[in-house]
Amino acid sequence: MTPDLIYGAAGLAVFGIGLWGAIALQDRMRRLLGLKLCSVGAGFVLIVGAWREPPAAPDPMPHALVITGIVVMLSATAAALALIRRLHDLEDADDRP
Amino acid sequence: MSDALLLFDLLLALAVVAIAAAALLVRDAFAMIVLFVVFGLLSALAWVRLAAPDVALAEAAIGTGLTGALLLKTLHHLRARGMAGWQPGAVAQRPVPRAVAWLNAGLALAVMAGLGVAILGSPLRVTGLEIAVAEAMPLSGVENPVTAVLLNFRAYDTLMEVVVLLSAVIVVWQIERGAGPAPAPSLGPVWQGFARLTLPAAALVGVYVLWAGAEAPGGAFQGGAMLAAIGLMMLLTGLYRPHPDHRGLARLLFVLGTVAFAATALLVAGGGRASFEYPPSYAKTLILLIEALVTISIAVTLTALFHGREPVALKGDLRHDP
Amino acid sequence: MTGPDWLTLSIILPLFGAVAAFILPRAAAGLGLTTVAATTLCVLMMADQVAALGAVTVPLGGWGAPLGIELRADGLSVAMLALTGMVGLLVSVSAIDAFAGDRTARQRQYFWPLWLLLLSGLNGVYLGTDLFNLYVMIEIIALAAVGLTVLGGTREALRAGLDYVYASILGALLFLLGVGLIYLQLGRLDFAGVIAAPPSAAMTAALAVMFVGLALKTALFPLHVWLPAAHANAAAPASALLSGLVVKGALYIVLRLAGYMPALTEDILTLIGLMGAGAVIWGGIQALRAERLKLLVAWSTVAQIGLIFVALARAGERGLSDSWKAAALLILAHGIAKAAMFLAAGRIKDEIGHDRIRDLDRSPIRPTLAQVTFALAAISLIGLPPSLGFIGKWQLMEGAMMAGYWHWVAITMIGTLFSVAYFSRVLAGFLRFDRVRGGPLAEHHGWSGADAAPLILASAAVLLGLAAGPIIAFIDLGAGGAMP
Amino acid sequence: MTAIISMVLIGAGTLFFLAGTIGLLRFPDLHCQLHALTKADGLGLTLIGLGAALLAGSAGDVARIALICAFAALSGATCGHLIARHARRGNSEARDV
Repeated sequence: MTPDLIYGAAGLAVFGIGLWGAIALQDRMRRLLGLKLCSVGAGFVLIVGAWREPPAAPDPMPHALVITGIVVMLSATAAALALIRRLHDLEDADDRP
Repeated sequence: MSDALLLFDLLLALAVVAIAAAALLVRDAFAMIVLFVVFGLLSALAWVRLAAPDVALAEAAIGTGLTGALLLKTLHHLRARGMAGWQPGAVAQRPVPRAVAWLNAGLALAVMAGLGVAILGSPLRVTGLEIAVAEAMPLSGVENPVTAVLLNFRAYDTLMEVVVLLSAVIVVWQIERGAGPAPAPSLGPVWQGFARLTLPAAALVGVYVLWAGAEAPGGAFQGGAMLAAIGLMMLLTGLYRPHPDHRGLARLLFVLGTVAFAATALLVAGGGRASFEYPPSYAKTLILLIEALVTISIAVTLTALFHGREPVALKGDLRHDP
Repeated sequence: MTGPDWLTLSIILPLFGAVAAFILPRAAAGLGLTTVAATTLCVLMMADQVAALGAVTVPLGGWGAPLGIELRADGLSVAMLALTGMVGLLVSVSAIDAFAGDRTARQRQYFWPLWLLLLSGLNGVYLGTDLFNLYVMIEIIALAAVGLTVLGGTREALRAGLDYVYASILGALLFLLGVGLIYLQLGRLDFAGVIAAPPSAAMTAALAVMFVGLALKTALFPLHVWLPAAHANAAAPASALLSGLVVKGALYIVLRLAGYMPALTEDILTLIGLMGAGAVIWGGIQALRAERLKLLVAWSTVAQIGLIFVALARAGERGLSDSWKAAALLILAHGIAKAAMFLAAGRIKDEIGHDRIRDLDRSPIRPTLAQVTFALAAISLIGLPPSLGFIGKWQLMEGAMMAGYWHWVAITMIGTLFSVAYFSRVLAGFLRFDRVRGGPLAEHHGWSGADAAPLILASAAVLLGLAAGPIIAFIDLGAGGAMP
Repeated sequence: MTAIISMVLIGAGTLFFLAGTIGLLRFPDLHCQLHALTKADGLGLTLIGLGAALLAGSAGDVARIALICAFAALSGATCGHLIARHARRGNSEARDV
């Protein structure tokens, strides 16, 4: 048992939970949250790939990739949330007599 | 000692997974967001444990902090408009049959288990690119390897990442055009005092994180996120109110980082050098310059993403955009 | 590398154009058209280089793979870039007309920056050789494409756009997970490293995850559910871009990876082929049932994409290195013809005022040129000679027959029959005049300068079949070497 | 000697956190939960900070720890206030925040 194994498994599990949320849930914000969990899960996999047994320094390349991934995911989240808000307004206006 | 650490790892990993599941399963939407923020912070902690402080900083500031703020803002918007007792699930188009739900869960489980088995069955722990990075570090112009990868070795990726942010703000403005102003939350005097007290400190921290990125964990994205937090606080306290006349300036600030980055990439080319190939003697100057401009763009863009709609004057909208 | 760096320019030029169009909304149309034209010029210069040298590689930052990122142009990339440039230019021309009025002022304002960002992302995908970079690029494409989908701002478009966002992000994240797993195995992400990797269960798993992600993005059956609504509810130029160009981005990555993956076995190829066959049949059935013209066209996209995957799978393991040529031809043919068809459908809808298929023959207005355009595009999509679509299908069937895979030949024939059936529903409406009520046909036949661009595109889709030989020779450039 | 004192301080701080968490889980309503959480956690963090400051190598580190404690106390208090305010308004006025 080493940390990379533990967190690698956790990352895959988080990705799986997110995947389930994104495909199985109905609520719009929750599906988006599922996708965000997937991105964190993928981040875990990359960071585990960078980890080395302590005296050795970690591989910086995956770290940079994950930072990029975080920013990309925030951008996608912002766009999706804007859609959710706008759609809610339109549907709300429709529901009113 | 290592046993204690191992126990810590196990507990933390377990907590991360459990809270991820809880966030999706909890009924109340507000609780969902709170659990998500806890999840994000614990993930960041795990990443510190895995010797990735830069990433942990980015995840805490951007992936959790700002994402959480965006989620809360959206929830507030949904609850304030119409459906007073809005709960997630209320918009469910059609109920999912139990069998389908279990099928989905089984599918996700099978996929992940399959991946896990396939990965375990193969040799792990190959050498990555750390040797190549270490060899090229003296030529990169900075001392923090992550910054070197982001701003020099893979500068093209990072430029495109800034472009992704720019695309996001364009898309958000496009989607929310014609939307009414969001109802502003009233946060009260204590909050105002808090904001006034912490704003200068936050500005200092943001600039420091940007500057430190050359040698220590930090950089343009983390620094930009800290500065964006100032923007959020100014929006929430009403210290700054977006005005239609500010749109031109806002657009300029959004694109500043992209333009500076891309222009530099093209201008350094020629004379046997490829695009993005900074001359080693100027590399540090160029990188810091690009980072500074990109940080400004990131901060403004993230603030705008939080604010949402483009500040245009709508009919009957004068109350909110005076 | 000799001469200017056309590769980087063709990615960064649209970026500057997008920025300029965003800052100066009033001049957006002019800036946009100029940028697309200039970018297409870059691609032509690049084509010249590639024709002379075989393949051009640019090590960005001077580091070289795997530390840095390399751009690489060979015959196939340039063919895709040329497709993007040609379709993009003509769609741009027709977009100027489509978004001309005051009513669409804000749509016009945002169309140009989004479309130019999309162009930058697409060009980046076609030139990219690094898996993570491809992930970033497909996210740019996804965001811009979502913006284009919801340009009209209607409730249906927004709903379709949201489904599209979810599918798109999930597809990209599955791709990212695959990228992470590959890094875990290989410690590098450039194509050369991935190709040289020894086959293993982990590599197969990683590639499978990436394939599922990309299949979600190209809407391969049964992951296609988001596509019809998204493509049918967008504004006409946006639909043309989405259906003609956007789905090709992820398709191209599949093609690139599939051509060189040692991990692909006969079973996986058969599975891909079966998914494609499912798309051909299901897309055909849905297109037959569609009530609206744009929805029919969108479902036909699902079917055609399925056919492209059949083309990938048809020759089996042995003939894989050859079968991508048929797939590439079909991609080019579909890109041009489908863009023309969506533009024509938009014109028909504008002139007649609706796009209900069963009422098409009741309109006193006859947008003749748009109808001719639609028919020409249909010829290429059905695969009648001498169109480019015909050559693609011919290549497909020839290869499958030589390999003795009669089932893929049968699927292709079934797909062709379906496409004849569903396009006839529309074409029959164009040709019948007896159900027009309220007197004779209107004086104005409902055509204008706006029909020129789609007509040129549709004609190209048919006539390029005559130049199939040179095209096949060109996409083969630089493919035989040690590098992909 | 310093090590023992700092261990004791950190241990005490952890206990306060534990108490606060138990309060969060066991107290009946939101205001009681806030009462438990904000006070106990504030004190707990300060104690841990003190303990860590004793172990710190340089004056700079001590200053940083002091800053962390100050800002955490500030934001903790503000958060508690905002949550309480939100809850009270949510009950009386119709869902303001």
